[in-house]
Amino acid sequence: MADAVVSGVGAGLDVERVRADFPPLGEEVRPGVSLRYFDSAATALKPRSVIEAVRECMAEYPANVHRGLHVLSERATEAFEGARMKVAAYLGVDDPAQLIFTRGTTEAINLVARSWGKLSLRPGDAIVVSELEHHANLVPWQMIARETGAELRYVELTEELEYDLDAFDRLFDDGRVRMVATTGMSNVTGIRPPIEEIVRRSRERGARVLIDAAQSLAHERLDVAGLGVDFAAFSAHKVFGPTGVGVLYGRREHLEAMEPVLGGGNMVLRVERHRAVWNELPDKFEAGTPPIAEAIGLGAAVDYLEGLDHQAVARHERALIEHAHQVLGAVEGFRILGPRSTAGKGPIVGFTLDGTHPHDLSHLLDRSGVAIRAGHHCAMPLHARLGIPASARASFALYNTTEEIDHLAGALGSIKGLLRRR
Amino acid sequence: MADAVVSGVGAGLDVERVRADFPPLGEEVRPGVSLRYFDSAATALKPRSVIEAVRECMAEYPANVHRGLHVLSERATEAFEGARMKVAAYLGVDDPAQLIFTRGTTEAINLVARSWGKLSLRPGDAIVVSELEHHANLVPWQMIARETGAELRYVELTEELEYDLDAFDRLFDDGRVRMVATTGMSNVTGIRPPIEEIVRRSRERGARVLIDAAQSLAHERLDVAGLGVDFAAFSAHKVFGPTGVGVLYGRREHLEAMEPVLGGGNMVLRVERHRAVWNELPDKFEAGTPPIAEAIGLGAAVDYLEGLDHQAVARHERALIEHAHQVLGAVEGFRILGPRSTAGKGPIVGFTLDGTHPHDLSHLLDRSGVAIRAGHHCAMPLHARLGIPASARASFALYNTTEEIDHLAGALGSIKGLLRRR
Amino acid sequence: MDDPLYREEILDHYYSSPYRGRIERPDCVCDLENPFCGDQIHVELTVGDDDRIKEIRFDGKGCVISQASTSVLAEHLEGASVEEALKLGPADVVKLLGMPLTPTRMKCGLLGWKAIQQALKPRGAATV
Amino acid sequence: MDDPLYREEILDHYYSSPYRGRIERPDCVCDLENPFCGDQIHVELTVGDDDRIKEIRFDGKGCVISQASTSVLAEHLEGASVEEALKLGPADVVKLLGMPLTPTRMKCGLLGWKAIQQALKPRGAATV
Ligand SMILES: Cc1ncc(COP(=O)(O)O)c(C=O)c1O
Ligand SMILES: Cc1ncc(COP(=O)(O)O)c(C=O)c1O
Repeated sequence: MADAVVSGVGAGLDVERVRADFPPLGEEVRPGVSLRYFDSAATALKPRSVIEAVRECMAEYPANVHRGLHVLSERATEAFEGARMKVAAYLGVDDPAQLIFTRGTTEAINLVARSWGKLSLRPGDAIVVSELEHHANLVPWQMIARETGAELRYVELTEELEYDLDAFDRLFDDGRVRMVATTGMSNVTGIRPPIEEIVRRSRERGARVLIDAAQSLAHERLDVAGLGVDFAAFSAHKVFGPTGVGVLYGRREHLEAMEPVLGGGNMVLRVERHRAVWNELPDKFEAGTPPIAEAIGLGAAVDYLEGLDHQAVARHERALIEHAHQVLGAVEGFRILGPRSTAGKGPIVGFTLDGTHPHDLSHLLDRSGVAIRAGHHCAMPLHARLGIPASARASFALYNTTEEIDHLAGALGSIKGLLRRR
Repeated sequence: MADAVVSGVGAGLDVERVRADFPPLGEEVRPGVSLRYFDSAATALKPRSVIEAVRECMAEYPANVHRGLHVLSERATEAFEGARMKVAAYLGVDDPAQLIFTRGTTEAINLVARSWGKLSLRPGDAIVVSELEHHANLVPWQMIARETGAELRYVELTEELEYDLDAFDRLFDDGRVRMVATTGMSNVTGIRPPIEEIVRRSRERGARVLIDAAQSLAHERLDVAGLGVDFAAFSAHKVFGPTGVGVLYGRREHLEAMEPVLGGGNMVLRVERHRAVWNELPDKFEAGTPPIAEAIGLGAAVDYLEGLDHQAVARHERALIEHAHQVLGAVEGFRILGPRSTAGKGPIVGFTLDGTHPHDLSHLLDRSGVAIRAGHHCAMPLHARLGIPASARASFALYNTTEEIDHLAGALGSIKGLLRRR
Repeated sequence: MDDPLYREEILDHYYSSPYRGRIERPDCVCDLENPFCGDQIHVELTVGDDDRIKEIRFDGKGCVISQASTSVLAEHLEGASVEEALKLGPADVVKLLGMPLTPTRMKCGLLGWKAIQQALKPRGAATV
Repeated sequence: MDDPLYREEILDHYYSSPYRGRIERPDCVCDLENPFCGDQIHVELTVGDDDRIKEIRFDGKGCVISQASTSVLAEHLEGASVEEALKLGPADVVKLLGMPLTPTRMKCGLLGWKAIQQALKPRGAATV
């Protein structure tokens, strides 16, 4: 299936063939109204191969993994550990034991904040985040900061809402920064912080770096080893995989030093009445029955990603975001959050429409089959900075088309008329 | 589908119709060898309706829940919250907000140990568990005991490996017990501790009670409200649902007093730069994107359970365990772990076969399509008490038959021959 | 794309509600916020000696549904007894709006209702 | 139900291995345990001045695979150089057993191999 969309370097993406892989596209959401899905930043649609991988596991080898000696369990174990190896290959990690299956990005970041944080943070130490972050990359740090006496510092954005490397540098002046946790892509504005620079400067100054790749990974590979990050986290459901599973990457040296957060089966080598000996990586951090069918589905999602011509996808998504800025920007009263330039941003448009509340907007767009998000998108500090309580967001993925964006623009235009004061 | 197996009170279970609901039954695991699945205590098979519910969500409404205003998101939210209501009804809980979706039993117990434990345990306080417990109901308590200075106490089993209520009572002599955490059914011996008595006596003495219902819930309803337990935990995958999701029940008063363990999206009402305000129940404990398709699949599993004639299922499972004790017990060298009587135990047979290591046993049984487990079954303290490092386990569910058990008995007999010293 | 929820009558309540404003000396007030979208509602009421609501005014920012439903409610409740007002449930609000609401929109539609309930609660405490 | 892994030759290694036993004055020893099944292996070796393994003996409890594979390895390695022994990898053990192992069984099949490796490691440290 993935083969179908590899059309050779230089060729365009065959979007119609891609669309055929994602079942709800082309379906009617209500009679006569077909779906236009612009909510991939909340969760991506799933290709048939992922849905089939989950079904196959549930129907053909619904066994528990680890230490089962019967054929169903061996098959489940191989598929489950095979998924870990696929993720490792995709991220350029050569030791799959450095990848921990979690429920998602949120649990992964909490694991680092709690376990690494408890081990490493002293009163007065600083953790650096940015104004762009999702709550998943803020609240866990607030919690551990309170617990350890560390301090949370924010990289202020520029006037144009870009990541400000000078502001970043200044936070290091007193030499107290121990951790830099940054998103790979804002889920509100699509802005991509300069990850390479952030990683380089942080590590030079002795700080650890965590990349929240939840948004970025659907759009660009993350070269974990090449970048030299300490931790990275993502959720399967945003990279065309199932809900219920995500991944934490951690350098072996950190993961080995860290204490497990959850206790139970599989994470122990031995349990005596009053003490237990932890298992090796990755099991030490995977207590209990893991999300088996879900991890296997993630493996299928990685296969799907591997089968894509990444350059063609990147060109297609670039075309989408440029088109979006152009035709949506031409709608009367449309305001893009963040820079008007599409350079350095992913295919996400956060916006407001003058005189229209994002909720009404989203509600009315839904009447014509258009799915966008409205709200604070779990980024309240960013919205505080923007001075608005809520915004609307259209987010694109490889299966969207410029025609769909034209439809969105048209629909936005008629909403203005619809909500006009009469 | 579930309808098919309701055959009126008093009638027997139509096992063939039940079996038709579970896809891998009747399939060949290798040419000419069909599956005999005796590993339901590790994970239960999934009925078609559960598999279909997961597929439907992934293919037809693969949207994120909570605050999405488009039709796919509304549908996902309704199905997801609908699943919570189904679980509530099944457990006799009238306020669904007291049910937290977790990854499984393990995460659920960790949540209580960490959050309730941190709030409530003081140095010298005692937590009571039994020798029967799964590591999931031991290690989290060891961890919080170490952290808070509390003490972990074990209810010793009787000579016959039964739960000993006198031993239980003695642990309360000094009035330090704050928490009693007990399994509803041993995953090794099938023994069912006297839950009603345990709950009554614990609460009378001012201790909280947590029931680990991971094993018991596939075999008998848990009347959470009727029993008056404080907490209960189970995993979907052991009650015919998907992996990746489980449930914690907690009394509202406890859950409201407890601090969240994971920070991130959805569990907050408001996030400022340096502090956050927690959301209401159940969201306070559900940070990030939850296991959406998985919870919906659990909802379908509960529908399946609701559709069963529970008395007929109970009679069928009783017939299975009695038959198993009889025909397996007749195999030369077969030793049942725990009481020979089937009274008060669930359909689980832990055993050893003289002169045969459980691993070799399981390996060779697999050659004839028989799936059992071998190992310590995440119950090392129980095995230490038994004086053996590992055991074999055959566990049954409503879809097993006495003929299958005969096949197992026959296979065990020939293994003895196969491994005979020549 | 037309939606009967956003019909002229509702938009009138949104853009030019006669109940938007302040009362000189209110008997009870309440401020509420829906943190998910930042919708804010401030309500003020005066209550006569006969325990009937004399006047309701509101102020706030937010989506059409949150603001208009507050105005619709104000219209409905002026002149009603406190007891009647406190008896009003979510289903009644939906009926007044004339359209079913999805679970998410419900949060918008009930913001003003909640504010009025909370404003009146202390007075009706004995009956609730 | 027959399984070539449990053929007569392997069962002989399990029930009556000539390598089961102790050495009076071993040069190196190692104890290992597979906590998942409680399998235990104790190995002892003597090494000559020519850096060749003179004698290997083992003792232990566990499944056929863990015990027999240790015996098979002992047979293979007596007389081999320490260097050769340290070069032996998991794939070679599988070859000696003559049967592929599933991932879970691998842990049983490699227990003796690991014990021998660890027993010899200090001596071969320069080369590893
Ligand atoms: C009694 C008991 N408790 C807890 C667990 C842990 O469940 P899970 O691995 O789904 O978290 C199990 C199953 O492995 C069990 O049998
Ligand atoms: C940038 C970013 N980080 C973290 C998350 C949290 O991911 P999840 O909800 O899957 O844990 C999201 C998505 O909601 C996100 O966009």
